[in-house]
Amino acid sequence: MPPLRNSSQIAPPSDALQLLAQYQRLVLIREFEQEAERQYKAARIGGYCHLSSGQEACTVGAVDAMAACDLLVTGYRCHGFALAKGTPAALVMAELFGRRDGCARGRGGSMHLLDVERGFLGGWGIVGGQLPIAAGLALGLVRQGSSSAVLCELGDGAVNTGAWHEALNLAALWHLPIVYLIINNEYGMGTKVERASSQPELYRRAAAFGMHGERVDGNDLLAVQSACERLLTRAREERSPAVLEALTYRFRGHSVADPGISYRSEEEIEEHLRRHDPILAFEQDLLSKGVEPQQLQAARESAARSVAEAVSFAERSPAPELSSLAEGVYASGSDVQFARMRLGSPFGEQELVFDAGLGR
Amino acid sequence: MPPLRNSSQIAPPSDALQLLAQYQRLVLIREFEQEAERQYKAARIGGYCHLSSGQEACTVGAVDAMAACDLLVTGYRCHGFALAKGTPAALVMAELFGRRDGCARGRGGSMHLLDVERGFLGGWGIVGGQLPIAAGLALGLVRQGSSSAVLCELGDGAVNTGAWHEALNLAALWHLPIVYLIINNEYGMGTKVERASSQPELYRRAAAFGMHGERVDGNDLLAVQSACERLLTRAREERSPAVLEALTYRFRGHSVADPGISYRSEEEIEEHLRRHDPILAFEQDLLSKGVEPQQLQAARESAARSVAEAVSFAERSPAPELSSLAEGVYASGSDVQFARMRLGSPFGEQELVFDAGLGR
Amino acid sequence: MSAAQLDREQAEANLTYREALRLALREEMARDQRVFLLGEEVGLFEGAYKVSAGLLAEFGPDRVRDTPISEAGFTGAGIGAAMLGQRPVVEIMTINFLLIAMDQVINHAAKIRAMFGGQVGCPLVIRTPNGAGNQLTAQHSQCFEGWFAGTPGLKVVAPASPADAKGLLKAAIRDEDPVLVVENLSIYKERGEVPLDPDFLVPIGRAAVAREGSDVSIVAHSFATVRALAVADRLADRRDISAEVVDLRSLRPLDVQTVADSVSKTNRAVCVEEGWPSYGVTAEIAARIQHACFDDLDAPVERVGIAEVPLPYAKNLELAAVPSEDRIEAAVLHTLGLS
Amino acid sequence: MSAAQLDREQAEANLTYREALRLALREEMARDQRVFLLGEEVGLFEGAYKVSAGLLAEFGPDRVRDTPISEAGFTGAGIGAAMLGQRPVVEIMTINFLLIAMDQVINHAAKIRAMFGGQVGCPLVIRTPNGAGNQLTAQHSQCFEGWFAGTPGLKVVAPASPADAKGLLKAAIRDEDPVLVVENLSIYKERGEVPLDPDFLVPIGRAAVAREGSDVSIVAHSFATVRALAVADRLADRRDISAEVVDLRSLRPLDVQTVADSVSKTNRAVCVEEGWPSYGVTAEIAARIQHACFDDLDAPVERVGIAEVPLPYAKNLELAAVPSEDRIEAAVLHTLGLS
Ligand SMILES: Cc1ncc(C[n+]2csc(CCOP(=O)(O)OP(=O)(O)O)c2C)c(N)n1
Ligand SMILES: Cc1ncc(C[n+]2csc(CCOP(=O)(O)OP(=O)(O)O)c2C)c(N)n1
Ligand SMILES: [Mg+2]
Ligand SMILES: [Mg+2]
Repeated sequence: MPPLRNSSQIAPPSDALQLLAQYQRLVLIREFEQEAERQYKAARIGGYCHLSSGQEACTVGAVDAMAACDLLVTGYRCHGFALAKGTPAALVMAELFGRRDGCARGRGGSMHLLDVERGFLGGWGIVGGQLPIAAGLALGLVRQGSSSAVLCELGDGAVNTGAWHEALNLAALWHLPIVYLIINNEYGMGTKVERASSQPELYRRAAAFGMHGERVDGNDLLAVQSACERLLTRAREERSPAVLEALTYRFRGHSVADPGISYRSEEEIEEHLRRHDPILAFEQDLLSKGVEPQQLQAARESAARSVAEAVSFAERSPAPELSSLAEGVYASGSDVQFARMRLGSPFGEQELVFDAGLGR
Repeated sequence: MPPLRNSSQIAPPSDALQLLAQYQRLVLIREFEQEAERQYKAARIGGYCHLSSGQEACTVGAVDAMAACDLLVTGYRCHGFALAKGTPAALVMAELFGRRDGCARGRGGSMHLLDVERGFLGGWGIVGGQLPIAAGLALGLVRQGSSSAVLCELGDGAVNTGAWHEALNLAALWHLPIVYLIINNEYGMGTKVERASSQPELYRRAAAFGMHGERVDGNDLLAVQSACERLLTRAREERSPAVLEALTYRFRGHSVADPGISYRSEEEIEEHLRRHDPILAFEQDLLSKGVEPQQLQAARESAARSVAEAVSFAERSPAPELSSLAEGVYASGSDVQFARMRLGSPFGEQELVFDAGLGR
Repeated sequence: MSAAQLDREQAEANLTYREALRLALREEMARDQRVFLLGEEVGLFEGAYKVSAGLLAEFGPDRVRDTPISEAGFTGAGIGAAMLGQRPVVEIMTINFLLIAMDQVINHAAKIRAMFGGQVGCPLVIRTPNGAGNQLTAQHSQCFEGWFAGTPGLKVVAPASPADAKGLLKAAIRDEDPVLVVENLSIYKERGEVPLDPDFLVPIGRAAVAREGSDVSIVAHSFATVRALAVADRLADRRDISAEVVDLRSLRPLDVQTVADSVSKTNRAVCVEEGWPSYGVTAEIAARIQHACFDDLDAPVERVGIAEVPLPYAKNLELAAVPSEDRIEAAVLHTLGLS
Repeated sequence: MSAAQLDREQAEANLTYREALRLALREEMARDQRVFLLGEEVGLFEGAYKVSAGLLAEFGPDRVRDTPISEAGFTGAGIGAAMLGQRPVVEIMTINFLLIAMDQVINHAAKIRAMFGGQVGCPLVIRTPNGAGNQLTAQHSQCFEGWFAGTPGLKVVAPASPADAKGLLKAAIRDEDPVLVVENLSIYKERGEVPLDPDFLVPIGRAAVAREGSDVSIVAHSFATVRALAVADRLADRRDISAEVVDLRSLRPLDVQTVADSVSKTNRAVCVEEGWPSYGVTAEIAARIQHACFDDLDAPVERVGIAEVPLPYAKNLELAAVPSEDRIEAAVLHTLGLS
């Protein structure tokens, strides 16, 4: 394995304020997800709920490498991405609660967050499914004459899907402005990378498309940010796609339903918690750069406040109206097209779908 | 591009008799397909009909590298493979005619030839679809405790399918005894390799799986045979899968319905016909090794006779009985399971499927 | 409106189904820069079935994009581009290969608008021919349109005539939702009068009474409609039976109203499809008819489809398998108690 | 036969559906070396839904194979191994992901025997759960079994009880053809008496009258059967209505006979499914009933399914969407003219 780039080798440190803002988002994500787990256990959040504890640095680093006009697409482990992008924690929590004010209007839940305004186009749940779509977004940008790029997150497990292969081949053939960010957290559910990928140095698979690929220490926020920035710039300016593999670790189970200890040792987890917690590392870095401990403390408190406020906002947000069940399935105006399907429609559909106002 | 291996660099020449036998199969394939095209135009053959003119050397070379116990799987351009394997031309022609004595009983046609006895497990029509199945055959061999290997043919176009990626990753992870033979004839229908593959040196894609890959001159029968033999032996002995890319050229259109000249110049085709006809090259080789021109002539005549006999056999073979329409859809004994689906079945199905004897 | 304009808008040309589709593509590409084509062999090769002939020359490689053999990849690329408001028209060479993109279509395109709370759309068109009857054998002779028609979030149309081919494809391209346009291998060469008005559209969700009649309703779509019309001619000529032919045209939304009106009038129905009938399109149509017309039906709804086997290559077996005019006629006679 | 033997063969245990499936796998793996499992997380993780718990430890990694996330790849691998006479049991984590392997299942597994003239078979089993109701949202809440049931060359079973789960999975593994075994997320934890006889099989192609009744037939499969039984209880208790519940168990072959016998007796039918009804399983069942029981029906066949929307996350919307007991009961009352 080639030596990983790390932040000390790269760009001069950003100024302290900016670093503090990043720190604040790191702890916001951690706090938010701890709260989400509590709420899940209290049955106020349902479905699948995947936490990104341990992966906060590569999440924030990658997002902060994006230009405002760039687009973001991710898999289902996306709380951190929305929060890093600046989607208010309240809207994310309301989504997890399945409420009307959720960022996906209570339709998407944990896996399908969205923030069109901030260029975050989802939150997708089929492993690998977002990869061709992200290529299409990049194609759409090119066709619009935009000079933006797409950042597409995927897990180490997604690198074994056919969709990976088809999407990356297209991205390379068509010179699409896209960076595929592999968050290699060592596991896809209970399967270690080496047991799933015949080429476990995942970034090397870029070569199959004549594409640039590289690895970065995913626990080093600034290293991720710097690499990602460089590749996004290249994508925008040279229309060159690339793969960036960020090495990190998932502290928690695959989802909150998985204790996460049947396929790896507790020692392994503890070792990572102790030595590779990206938030602790970033704290050390900040302290060494002269940031005061009180400033960190203030950031943590502010994060905790945001989370508490998010919960109370989510609690107050109403559930979607039952009559809206069929809303948003089709574009407005489609009810005319569907009007003649009504007669003789199966029981239930008629009442629930059509009377609920399809296409309104 | 690394220099291609060629036959002069490799193994001592096989003896003249064996070479003559190979020559005879080369010309048999060429003759057979010319006749098939005539019969197609006379509307005695229908469906899609893909000729392999220009690709005979890599076909015969690869097949002759197989041990008797090895299994062969190919795409839809498979006349040559069946003939090279020794399936009687009569049974292949009868299949193209859709007759009862066809090697797939008139069910498969040109794309779905089969010869279980000789280890040829089809003739598959979905580009890339055979690749995971071939891996599964290799897995089946391993589970049976057999020491055989699988040879799986695919076209240059198939290297861009998701199935390629998923299949090769599995083959590498599971150490399956399989050689994937890419017949790179420069085109997938009208699309030149460079327009479809972001890595046009296709064998290099093996590296994405930590797998060995190499290229060979596909117009050099002995070079193909030698490389393929080496890789099949390795597959059997070391349980190591590999990719072999054979560079060749498709003289004719994609299928007999395609004139084959709208996406490439006639000069390009003529150049290949003149300078890279693998049969001419093999002839020269044989003559230089002391084979007599009359022997070649005799082989050609024998091939022509086989083809003529094949046609007359196919003509005499009866069409499948109408009452056999639903035969072979399910294993025998399934009619009991289906007996209660009969009542109230849609009109037509009842008469045609059930009365025709499903499961018999 | 000037007389010349009026003339132009009412002008028709005798075109093949293939030409009508091509005209629809040309007109929409000329009208809207956001419309572009992608698929295997759509450009230099001019389409496996030549629907896109001439379009690469006219619009260039940015708007007519050849793709590798990667149905999931380029369908997904179409979805992404559509999410940004582009109007991609994806050609899948035949519907058999659409299975490779199934996850992209069903789990992605169909879900986007609802799953994200109505905040993003996916105005994607997928064009693809279905059908058996050319000895293309088991892997290349199928009809899967019912599966897509059963998927909320998608719309599915299946024109049976050149005019509908033009009008429905154009309506699909202008639609804000993902639409599957099911073409048919055997109809590509059929001719008919096609309106030349560039704003001629056939509305999605409307069936057509393709032929009026009073004794029995034959309900069909795609190539089965062509067969049904021939059968109706035959029944009129030889048997003095007056068959009404309802061409569904849209499978989702399904125009149950037009079907029910027809059956309420004729009191008998035969549903025909080119695919396997069990769990097929005719199952839905028969179920809807028995529900909507329970008191009007004089006989059970009959269904005719292809034999429930993977399609065999041999011509005689294939001919026996397809829902031939003879088999449709027999079903009509049966429902009339004449068999 | 000894008394002890007889005892063993008649012994039953109270097991969950999950445990019954596991027992079937264990017994068949012990019986036949050719049986092996493959799929994502089936080994070390013991199955996403723990069906295969303990099997890696018992049978080792050659017979319990974890795979990468490559549904097309490992389903295809199962097909190839089956062609050589192995008995692969492929687990697809949920039926939603089966779409990625659609081409392998429909264009390959289903075709092999017929396409090659009956000379090779494909004794493959694919196990996968379907179903909504756990707030899993649009991409993870689907029922596609009707699509497979409409494909000649495949067989499809969908057990609704622990005993049937054991008996049908075992029958599937012993079958010579590709069989899709549709499990269900909500039933995994349901309990029931399960025969311990290692040769206990439930024949493929036989529906069961899960509860006898005389006023109306409720025809269902998978989790809809569980709901239907609860509704039948409720109707008996509260309304003195006697509902017969027919559990289809097999979708292909479909036991039309048992359904028709039931409806001929009750003269009314409500078909229920967990998926979207339009073009769904209930379409086929209703179409068959109207055909087989035309003269016996006193009312149109009713259908109940999930609302025709991509499943929303919010719990209240999801509850409104699923074919709840209330909605099934309402349909029954409606068909009896009581609503
Ligand atoms: C196509 C598909 N197959 C299976 C699943 C079930 N599944 C959800 S997450 C997951 C593991 C993904 O691992 P990885 O890509 O490493 O992402 P991570 O969970 O580590 O973020 C699996 C198998 C799925 N969602 N989609
Ligand atoms: C999945 C799929 N997509 C499209 C097709 C239609 N098709 C048949 S052959 C072919 C080209 C294949 O090219 P290549 O792999 O190079 O093989 P060759 O024809 O050159 O032997 C295409 C696109 C198909 N059969 N399967
Ligand atoms: Mg991972
Ligand atoms: Mg080729």
